[in-house]
Order: sequence, then structure tokens, then C-alpha cells
Amino acid sequence: MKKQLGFYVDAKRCIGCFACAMACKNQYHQASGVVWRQVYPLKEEIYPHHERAFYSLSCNHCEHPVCMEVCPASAYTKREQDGVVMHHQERCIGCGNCVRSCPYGAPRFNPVTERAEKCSLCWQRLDAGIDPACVKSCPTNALRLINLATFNEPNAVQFPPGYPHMSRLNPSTRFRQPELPKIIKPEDQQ
Amino acid sequence: MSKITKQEIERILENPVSRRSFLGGLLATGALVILPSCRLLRPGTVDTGQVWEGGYQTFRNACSRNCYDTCSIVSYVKNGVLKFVEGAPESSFTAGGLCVKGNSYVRRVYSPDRIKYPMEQQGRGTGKWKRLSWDEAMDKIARKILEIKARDGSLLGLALSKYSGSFGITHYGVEGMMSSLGYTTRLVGTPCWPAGMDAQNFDMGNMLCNDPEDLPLARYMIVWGANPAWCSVHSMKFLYAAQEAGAKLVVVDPVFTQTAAKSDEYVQVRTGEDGALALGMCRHILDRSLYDKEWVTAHSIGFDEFAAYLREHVTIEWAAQKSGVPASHIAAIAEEFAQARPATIWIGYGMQRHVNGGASVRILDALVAMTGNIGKPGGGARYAQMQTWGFNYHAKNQKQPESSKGWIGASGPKGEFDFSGVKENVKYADRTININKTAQEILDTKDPQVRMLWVACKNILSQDFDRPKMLKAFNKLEMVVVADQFFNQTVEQADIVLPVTTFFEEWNVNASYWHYWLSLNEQAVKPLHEAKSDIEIAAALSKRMNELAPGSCTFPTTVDTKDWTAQEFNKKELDLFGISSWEELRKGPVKAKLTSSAPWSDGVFATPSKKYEFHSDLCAKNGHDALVMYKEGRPAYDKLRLLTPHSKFGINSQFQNLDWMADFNSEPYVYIHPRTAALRGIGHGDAVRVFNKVGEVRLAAQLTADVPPDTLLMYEGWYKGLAFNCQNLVDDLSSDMGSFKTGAPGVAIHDQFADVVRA
Amino acid sequence: MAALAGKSGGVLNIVARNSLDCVSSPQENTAWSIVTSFWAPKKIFCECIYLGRILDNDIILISLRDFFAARDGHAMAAACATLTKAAPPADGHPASADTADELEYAFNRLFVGPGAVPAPPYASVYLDPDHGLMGESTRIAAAVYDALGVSSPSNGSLPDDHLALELDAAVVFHALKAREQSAELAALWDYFLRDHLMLWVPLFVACIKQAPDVPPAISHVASLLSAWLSEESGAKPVTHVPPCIN
Amino acid sequence: MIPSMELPLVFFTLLSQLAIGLTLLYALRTAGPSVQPEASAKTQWFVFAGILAFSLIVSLTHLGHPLLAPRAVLNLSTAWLSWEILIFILLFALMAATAYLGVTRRFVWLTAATGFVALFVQGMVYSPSSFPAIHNVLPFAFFLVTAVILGAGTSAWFAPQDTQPLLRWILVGALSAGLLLFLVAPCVWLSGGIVMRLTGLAYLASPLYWAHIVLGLAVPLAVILVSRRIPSWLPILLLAGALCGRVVFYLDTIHTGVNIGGLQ
Repeated sequence: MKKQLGFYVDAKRCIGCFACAMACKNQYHQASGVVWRQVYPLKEEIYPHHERAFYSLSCNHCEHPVCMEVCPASAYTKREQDGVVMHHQERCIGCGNCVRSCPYGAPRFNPVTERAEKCSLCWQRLDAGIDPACVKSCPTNALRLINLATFNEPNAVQFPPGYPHMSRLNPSTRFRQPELPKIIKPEDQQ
Repeated sequence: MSKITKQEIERILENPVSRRSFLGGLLATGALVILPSCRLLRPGTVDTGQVWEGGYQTFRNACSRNCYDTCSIVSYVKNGVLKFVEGAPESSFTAGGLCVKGNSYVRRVYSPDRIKYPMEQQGRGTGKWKRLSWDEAMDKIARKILEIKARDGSLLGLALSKYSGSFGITHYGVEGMMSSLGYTTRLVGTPCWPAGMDAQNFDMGNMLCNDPEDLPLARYMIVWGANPAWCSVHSMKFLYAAQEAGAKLVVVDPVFTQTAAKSDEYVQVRTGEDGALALGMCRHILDRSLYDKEWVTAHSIGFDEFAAYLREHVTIEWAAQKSGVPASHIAAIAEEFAQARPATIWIGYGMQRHVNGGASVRILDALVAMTGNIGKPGGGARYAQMQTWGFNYHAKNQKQPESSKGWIGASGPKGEFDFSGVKENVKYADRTININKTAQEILDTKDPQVRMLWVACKNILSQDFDRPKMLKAFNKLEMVVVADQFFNQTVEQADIVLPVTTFFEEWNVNASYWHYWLSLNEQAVKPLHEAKSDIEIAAALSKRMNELAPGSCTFPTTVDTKDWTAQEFNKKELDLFGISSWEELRKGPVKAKLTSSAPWSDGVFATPSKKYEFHSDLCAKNGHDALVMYKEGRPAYDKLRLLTPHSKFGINSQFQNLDWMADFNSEPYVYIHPRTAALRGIGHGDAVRVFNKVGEVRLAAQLTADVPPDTLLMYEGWYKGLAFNCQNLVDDLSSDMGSFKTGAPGVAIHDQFADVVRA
Repeated sequence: MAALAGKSGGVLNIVARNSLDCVSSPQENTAWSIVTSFWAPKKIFCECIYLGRILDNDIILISLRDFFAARDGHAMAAACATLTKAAPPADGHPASADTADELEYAFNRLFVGPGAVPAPPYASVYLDPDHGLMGESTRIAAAVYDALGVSSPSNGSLPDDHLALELDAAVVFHALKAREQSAELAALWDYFLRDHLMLWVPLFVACIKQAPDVPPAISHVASLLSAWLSEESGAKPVTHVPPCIN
Repeated sequence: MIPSMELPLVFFTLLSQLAIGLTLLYALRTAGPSVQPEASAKTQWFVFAGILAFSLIVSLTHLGHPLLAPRAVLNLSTAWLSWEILIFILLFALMAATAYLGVTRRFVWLTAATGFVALFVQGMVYSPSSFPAIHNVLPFAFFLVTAVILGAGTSAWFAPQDTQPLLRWILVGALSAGLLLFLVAPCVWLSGGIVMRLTGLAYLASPLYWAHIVLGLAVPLAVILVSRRIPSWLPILLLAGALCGRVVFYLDTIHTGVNIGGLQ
């Protein structure tokens, strides 16, 4: 299989501390309100405790990116060598079709530059041989950079509950499910 | 006049901001702008802003916040501007990554909201500010100090309120400035951890904790009343390592915290009844004689008396009824804890913020001691350590002017970082009043009354208790000087505000009270606007004081933060870290060379008896029960309990005001159990009013079973533009211990009660 | 500002300053009118000052610079006075109604602090997407000063893209252009005006207009600032007003 | 959806569908073998072309960078949006040519067919996988029904008397189909996945949706069934109803990104 980089989101280790999301802002200083990496709390129908399990998501660098597909101005390209999906600012006409069409809401509309922008897997850092800013900043090693060609984590899942199931796009993100502790509560507070 | 060449204009334009060629493209020329600009025709656009370019200048920095993790930082600078920060890879604790707060530091340095110049408010709270030069500001302050000295004959009318807003060692220069002026009034003590500190000192003679990096050796871990997943994110990887090596992680907490979600077993204890639960476990271990007889007889005193107390006063059923934890589970946990070798308890600071906080910590210490887990790598009653804080405190130790008069009588330690011990036979001393009752103390203190208040590294009106009373106390003060970076709720009530530097703009050094790493803090960028560091402010004040009244201030009039940082190091400290000169810290943080990762591994304690003291006469001498025993909690004064713990998005009142942080956490909530909310007709997201005898807070509610049905929970913090302040609900009732080591008792922050209704 | 060095009170350490002293006295200005906003109820479109006659002297520019570089009420009031004399507001309200102190309080509340200011006078707050200080636009401003052979006296503590420094650079440009016509200078001025000043000053003025209870004197100064800008670029003033930054 | 960007699109789609509807109705009216082109055909077709041109200009204001609009046809290989722009330009050219060169039968039918395909392409642009409720043929169905309703309704203003009954029947048919379609769709969605159900609930809870159903479809249907001809004020009602329906289509269709972390 060709080299395809992606994120491994280990929701068992993830403590929802937002360090990764802020590390992205710390690196790229996006306009206020524009967030490339968001930490989504799992709703109680998936993890029975309010805001105690999370998925940290940015762009999934899909095998068949819908943003690249629907962009009328061909502003997206997918790098041959590692499968990173990149957005080229100067080609963007600001039509918002990618923002509308990506089921994961990865491209965001920047009201200042009136263009779309999204996580580019820190390709400048990758080319310089260092980890993306979010992966490097995770304190519990819950967000890791993986190469799908050599990735064989046994209990990894591609479409966990709470993550839109879009097999045609074949997103490169893989997940590990959160787990629940044994809970001992006083009788009257079950 | 320099000949402008084409290359120079090109050099200006060929920058990442405007890639289009200057003379070429239609977009580039100004022609566009001439046409009436409307939605269709756009002026030139900007790129997405900064991208990683390489070729950065890097500096070593140390996060100076009051936090377990005290990270070593690498800051990346280009053209004298801080671009981004990362964790230092050399530290195995920071391990290359910061937290959500650490990653927002660039925004603090370059926020347009930052306080830029010294300014004076015409009437507190009026919002009418005039700009002052540093000379004018120092002149006004110096004249007021001299006026107080003339009126009272001493400077006891000048009070200092300073705590943990910025923990860099040279910031103790503020205390130094006060001493260099004369004998002053000091708000001493700490709201944070005093009861537990006293308890550990009575039990073991000092507060020392195992190196957190030895947690993977533990086989059984209880995180008791602490939430490292929010307040010590870098410790989590060590808890995980232990779990992966087969250890069991149990979390005991009234609230189902994020740490509880990562544990193997979560035990919900009733708030404030941790002591009862632990005593129940002790009694069960005693009955099953699972305690470590050899260790107890060899290294402790008073165990028999404690055992007799257990048999007489404690039963597992009593413990279950008090703590709400079923008896069967108390027994099971007790046995697992006693049989696991080694087992450890991480004693949280939240757990001791009760009227029985000190007593509860002593019980938990006893539980660890009787199972022989003290002095064992992977074991220990982990609370905090100050071993690595053995600096010279050169900035702090300034001499009072010769003829200064002051407070007559003994004055205890001025906070946990005052290692000068209790001074008895001294002619004059500083007057110490309790920082946890700042409002009451300012109102009550007389002859002389507190006339002037200097606030540094502290946000009184966000963090100190009983805010309505605090506003009354402020009205009694003649002058309030606040040194800060942002216009928070205390600066709103200040007369003079002085802009201070962030730690990127000054030299400093920093250690942690949890892990054993030491980090240097280099000056990465020049101070922005007219910000000065605390010791530069002290020097400027001293210069003006001596111009007005020669000899009235002994603080040096010129200061270099790099030089003063160097003067903080001594041979003992360098040896502890195995370095020959502090310059080596420029290559990265270093870890203390410990003989064993566990203190007290030689079984010799710092108590009078040189043994672990279940029975401590020193404890009795300080007005508490000599023996480890149960102490009643605070009776409820309202319908529901109110907890105001720390949020993961801020440290006390810092960070939440930044717009970067607001992008992820924009407003405060009160968390209510669905059943309790239903009784009051409160739905998810409804606006509610939380009120008690102290005051009220209006905010939105969120329903969750993470909190017990009898408890309301809101996280403390200061949100830009919101009047939210949980101190409107927290009174200043003291906790049981704290005076012995910090000069004043702690405060029962989590012994508060309130009611809630739809707004 | 940091010490406002410069021989003749100019904000920048102007290397070649002598040419400025020959500024002619302000000629009398014939009538100029204020076109009130098109939709009276909609405050989005601020008044557009369309100048009947081109203001042909630098007195307005220098006073504007002095106003935004002022540190205390008196300097502000003085700058306001010269501005009102040079270009009296049409509706004749007495610009100096408020005392120097009131003016200073409002000035600090709008531009300086210590609280969060609604209209920070720094280009990078409006041009750089993350609305911070010391951004890319600050580097551009510094580069333009560098090309002019001047530098800010504050050696980095005062961001180079502060309005006072940029207006002072405009004064320098006028002085240099008066003395010699060089294509590069014109090109640099054209760039500095159109791709820098024209981009952020209208947004800055809009933030002032949208800020609560702005004293008439300051809104008059703001209107003069946008009038000067449009006169410089020979265009109708930019009426497109995005929502304010803060 | 980003509300601030959508208003121009609402007008672009409505007006373009109106223009296409008018051409379709003209083609149907003059479909008979012996029917001669109508007297005012030329001016009608100039109006159709004008409406389409105006809608294209309005669509420019939706772009962040209108001057880069020509780039929008670069991705013909995969983007339906590129095809949409191309085919609408072609449609405009055909309409203008028909109006200019003479309203011949061949041109009329060619334009009508192109209009029909344009509606299909437009429907495909608005059915990405990120909106489960409309990730199907529904957008095309909505657009086609709206085009016919608007086309038939507004044609009544200038169509010759003898074709009024035909228009009336076409409008009755279209309105009943529209009523059925717009009522059934949200109900079907209620039995779908979480996001689809949220869309259904959002539609049913939206006053604009009911304005479209009642004012835009039901009342006109009743009126023309009772009065046996199309009153001159009716097209205004149809346009207003369609506008409400289209705003609901843009703002209340739920995106999968909104429910990440919840069951899909």
C-alpha cells in the first residue's frame, strides 16, 4: 500500500485537555473563531458520562478527499509522497463548497481572508523531519502520527460511533475506543 | 537621503504577507482601491498568517504558573518576535509538550488587551485612567509611602498581598522591596495546600513526596481528591504506565472527574468525609492484621494508641454510613491496598480544603504508613515537595533601613516559602495577617490600620474569598497599587496599575513542588510597551525613594534580571542537580540526583522522635489532637453543597480572558445533577441563579450525573467581559491546620453551601 | 509612546528632517461638506467627508500624528485645537467642549488601556488574521521605515506599526517627495499608502465610530483621519465597514 | 452552512430556476405540431435571459473573491460545481441566442432540454454526503418542482389566453406534486439516521417551512382549483413561498459535522 499519513486518536488515553487544539493555534495563529483542530466530547449516548471522553479531529487526509473533488477551482492537491491533502490559498475563490461538502467539517471559512483553510498535517514540519505541532504537544501520547501502509494496531477502528461513516472517502484517521471504570456510588446516588 | 533601489522595494514586498508581485498583477496595484469599494471588489488579501518556516532562534523558558507540572519550555523567536512555544524534550516530565494554557502563551505576550503603561485611575472603579510615566508613578507611590511613615512612625500601614500568580524565584524581590522599605504588614499563609502541609510535617517532620516518575513501579494507586487529568496532565502518562504494568488505579472523589474516567475503579465519597472512609479502611486492615508490623514497630510511634482508637471508635459500618461508600467495598479496597506491594496514595489539594482537611490528610498518611508503604519507590503518601527550592532567595532577603520601627513580638513564618524560621528575640518584625481572610483583616487591623495595599502576582478580587466584604475592605484603603499584565477585576479597583513583563521578557529560574526538574528562564524577547519585571519596579521605586528621602530604601537602584537570577544559585542547589554552574541550564532542564525516588527510604524522619508519628506532640502543641483521629466536617448552612475547583482551561484567573482560550471554552456553567435540576424545573442550558448568605452568581446550567445529587459545581475563572466570579459564593472560613508552616490557617474552599433557582 | 525622540518632535528619528520646517501656513479652506450616512437609521455607513477642495498642506497630517502620539490630556487638546482650526467640523459643535481630562480619559479608554481597548492603534490588529501585535504588518512598517532611512526611537518596545509612527512616516514621505521625484520613492509611497494604510486605517476609524460614547472631538479627529487618507489616495473614502474587531 | 454566505445563493438558485421554468413552460405551450411561436416570444425570451443573467451576477457576490470567479470552471473532471457554472453560461448563451436569432422550435427545445439538465446538475451540487437528508435525488426534485411551479405561475402573466387552461393544469399538477414532495420529505427523514432526523425536526419546527407549504403551495392550489384560472396576484405568492422554502433548505438542513461525537 502507498504511504498514507494519518492520525491515530487513542480515546482511551485522551483526557480531553485541548493541548493539541491549542498547539495548532500556537503554530499557525489562525483568525479568532477559525479552528483547524477541534476536540469533540462524546455525547452520553456513546460514553455515559458528560464530557469525559473525546475525539480530537482535524483533517482526515482522506484517500478520496471530497474537498478536492468538489472544489471548482482545483485549490486542493494530495501529495504523492505521503498522501497529505493540501489547500492552496492563492487558488481559492472563497465559494465555501468544500466547507459545505466535507462531512467531517475539516475545511473552515476564514472571514478575514474570505477563503477556506484547513489542517495541512504541518507538511513544512514533516518535510523538516519533525512531528506535527498537535502530535508533539499531546501530554499522554493519545494523538499519534501513523503511516497506514505499516499501521497494524489490533484494536484500531476506522469508523467508531460519533464519527461520520463515509467509507467512499476512506479517511486516514484511526481510533481506539474509550473505556469505562467500575463505578461504586452510594446507594441513594445510583 | 538614501537612494531607494528597486531591490529594497522588492525586499519589502516579497514577504510572506503579499505574495503577488508589486508591479504586476491586477490585484496588486492600488487601482482596485480607487473604485468604490463594495462587496465585489476586494482590496489585497493577506495570507493565512504564520506558517512554520524553520531558522528560528530558540530560548529556554520555564512556565511560572502555580501548577504541579511547571513545564520547561523552548520558545521559538524570529526577528525578535516570539512565534510559538513547545515543551522541552530534554525533560522526561514535560516530554516535549505543553498544556492548553502553555500553548496559548504567544497570545498573552502580544495581546492588544495587555496593560502597556503605568496608569492612574481618577477614583477607583470609575474607569477614568490617566497615563503616567514610570517616574511620575514611582513619585506618587514614594510620596505616599513617606507620608504613611510620617503619620504612623512605621510602615506597618503598607501591606503586601502576593502569592502564586507568577512563581519565578526572582519575583520574591517584591517581598525584598517591602523589607528594603522597612517593617511592613504581610498577608501571609496560602489558600492552596497549608492544612495538608502541616499534617505531613506533624506526621513525618517535612513535606516530601516520591518522584512522580516512579509511579510505574506502583502496583496499587489511589488518586484521592485530586484531578491530574485537568491539573497535572503530564503526570497521567506515568499513571498509564503503571496501569499497563498491571497496577490498579482507584480514584476517590465526590465528583466523577476526567481522572476517574481513566481509572480502573471510581469510588464516590461524600464531600468532606474522606477521613471516615480512610479510617474504615484502617480498621479493616487492622482487623485482618494486614498492616506492616515490622515497619510500624521499627519506624513509628503511637501506633498502638492509634490501633486502640480504631478498635474503640471506628467500625466499617460507621465509615460506610459517614462516607456513603458501601461497607463491602471499603473492605475490598482496604485489602487490595494493604496486600499490594508497593501501594501509594496521591493526596489532592482539593481534599484538604475543608474544616477537617488537616485531620483527613493525617488519616491518609496513617493508612499509607501502617501498610509500610512510606519510603518505598512506587509507594508513599504523595502530596508535594519543596526539596528543590533551596535557592538563596537573594532577591527577597533585603535589609530594613536602620531606623525602621515595626511590629513588636514574635512573628511566625511569612508563608511556606519563608525558610527563615520563627524569629523570637528580634526587636522589630513585619506584622503578619491571614491572607485567607484578607477582607476581614483589612477591616479589623488597627494601630496602625492598613492604609496602602501593594498587589503583585495576585488577583485579590477574583481569588480571595467573600468578594462583597472585599469591596468594603477596599473602600477603607487610601491607595491600591497593582502590578499585573491584564485588566482583571483587581486592576479595576486599583489607583495605580504598573505593567509587568511576561516570563519571556525577563531572566528567572523555576522549580516544581511535584516533580524534581529545574528549569532556567532566559529572556527571549525585549519587554513590550513599558513593561518592567517586579525587581526592576522595586529598583525604580528605590531610586525615587532615595531621591526624596536618602536611605529610606535599601533596594539597589539598578537591577539586571540575568545577574539577579545567577545570584539565586548556591553550591548545595547545584550539587542537588549535579551541575557545576547555572549556565549549564541553558542547554536544557536537569533533574535532581536523588539517592532514592522515595523520601524517608532510610526510615529516619525529621520528627522530634525521628520516627513516623501517629501520635504527634508537636501537633498537639499547635492546638490539634495529638493522635490521628476523625474530625467532624462543617454543618451545612444551605440546601446544596457548592464546589469551586480548578478548570482545565485556566490557572485560577489567568488564561481564560484570551480569545484563543475563548475559542474552546467561551462561558462558565454550573453543573447540576439531573434529579436535583428536575426538582427545581431547571433544564439543560437554562439561565440560573446560584445564591447563598455570601452573595449570588448568575450563569447557565448543565445537567450531568458526574456530580452527586446534593452538590452544585462551578469552575473558578475570570472571563473577559463577564461579571462571573465564584468568590461571590465562597466565605473565608478557615480550615483546621496551616498556621504551623505557613503562618496562617488554610481556608475551607470546598465547605460551602448554596441553592439554585431558575434565573 | 516611548520617548518621542527626534529633533523637531517628530515621532521618528528622522535622519534628514530639515525639509519639513518650511511647511507653509495653512491657507484658508473654502467650504467642505459632510455627506451624512445614506441610510439615516443604519449607522453602519459612517459619515463620508467629501472634500470640496484638496487640503494642500501637511498641518492636518502633523496634528493627527501629534494627537495619536500624545501622552497626556494637554498634548491631545493642543493637537485637537490645531485640527479644529485647520478643518472646522461642519456642524459647528464646539470641538473642545470636553476638558483636557475628559479627552484624556476617553483617549485612553479607546486606544491605550489599561482595559481592553475597542480601537487598538496598531496595523497588525486589523491586518494580521490573528489580530495580535508584532505581526507581519509590523515587520512591513519597519521595513518601509528602514527603506526611508529612519527608525523608531523605541527600539522594539513600541510596535513599529503604531499609528503615530506611520503618520510620521507619511510626513517623511511628503518631505522627501517635495525634494526629489524618484520612481522608487513614489512606488514605495504608493505601496505604503494603498497596501498598508488604506487597508487598516478605515477599519480603525470604523472601530472608533462603533465604540460607545466617543467624545465629539475624537470622532472629529477620526473623520479627519479618514478624510486625509481618502484625499491622499484621491478616492472616495472606503465606505465598506466590516464589524469591529473586538 | 455559513448563513452569511448563503443569501446570495438563495436568490441565485431561485431566479435561475424561474428562468428555466419559464423556458420549459414556453416549450410546453408551443409543443403542439401546428402551434406558431407566440407574438411576444422575442421579448419573453429576452426577459428569460435577463433573469438568468441577473441570477449569475448575484451568484458572484457569494464568492469570497469574485475576481477569481473564472477559476471556477477548472475542475470539470470531478466537480459538479464546475459543470453547473459551465452549463448555466451555456444556457444563458442559448437563451440570448434564441431571443436574438428568433424563437424557432429547434432552439426552444434545445434550451429547454439544457435547462432541464442544468437543474439536474444543480441538484447534484447540492447533494454532498455531508447532508444525509439531501444526499439523494431530492435536491433535483425540489429544484424541478420549484422551477415548474414558478415557471407556470409567472407564465400566466403574459401567455396568450388560449394557453391559460394548459398552464392551469400544469400548475395544478406541479403544486400537488410539490405539496406531496415537500410534506413527505421531512416525514421520511424522521425515520432516518440521527442527522437526517434532526433535519426533519428542524424543517417541521421552522415557521418558514410552513409558510412555504401553506402560502406557497396549498393556498395557490386551492385558489386555482376554485377559480378555474390563474389570478394575476398568484405568482407573487408562489415566489414568496418558494423563497421561504429555499431559505429553509439552506439553513435548516443539518450538516454531519454538527453531530460529531453523537450517534450519526
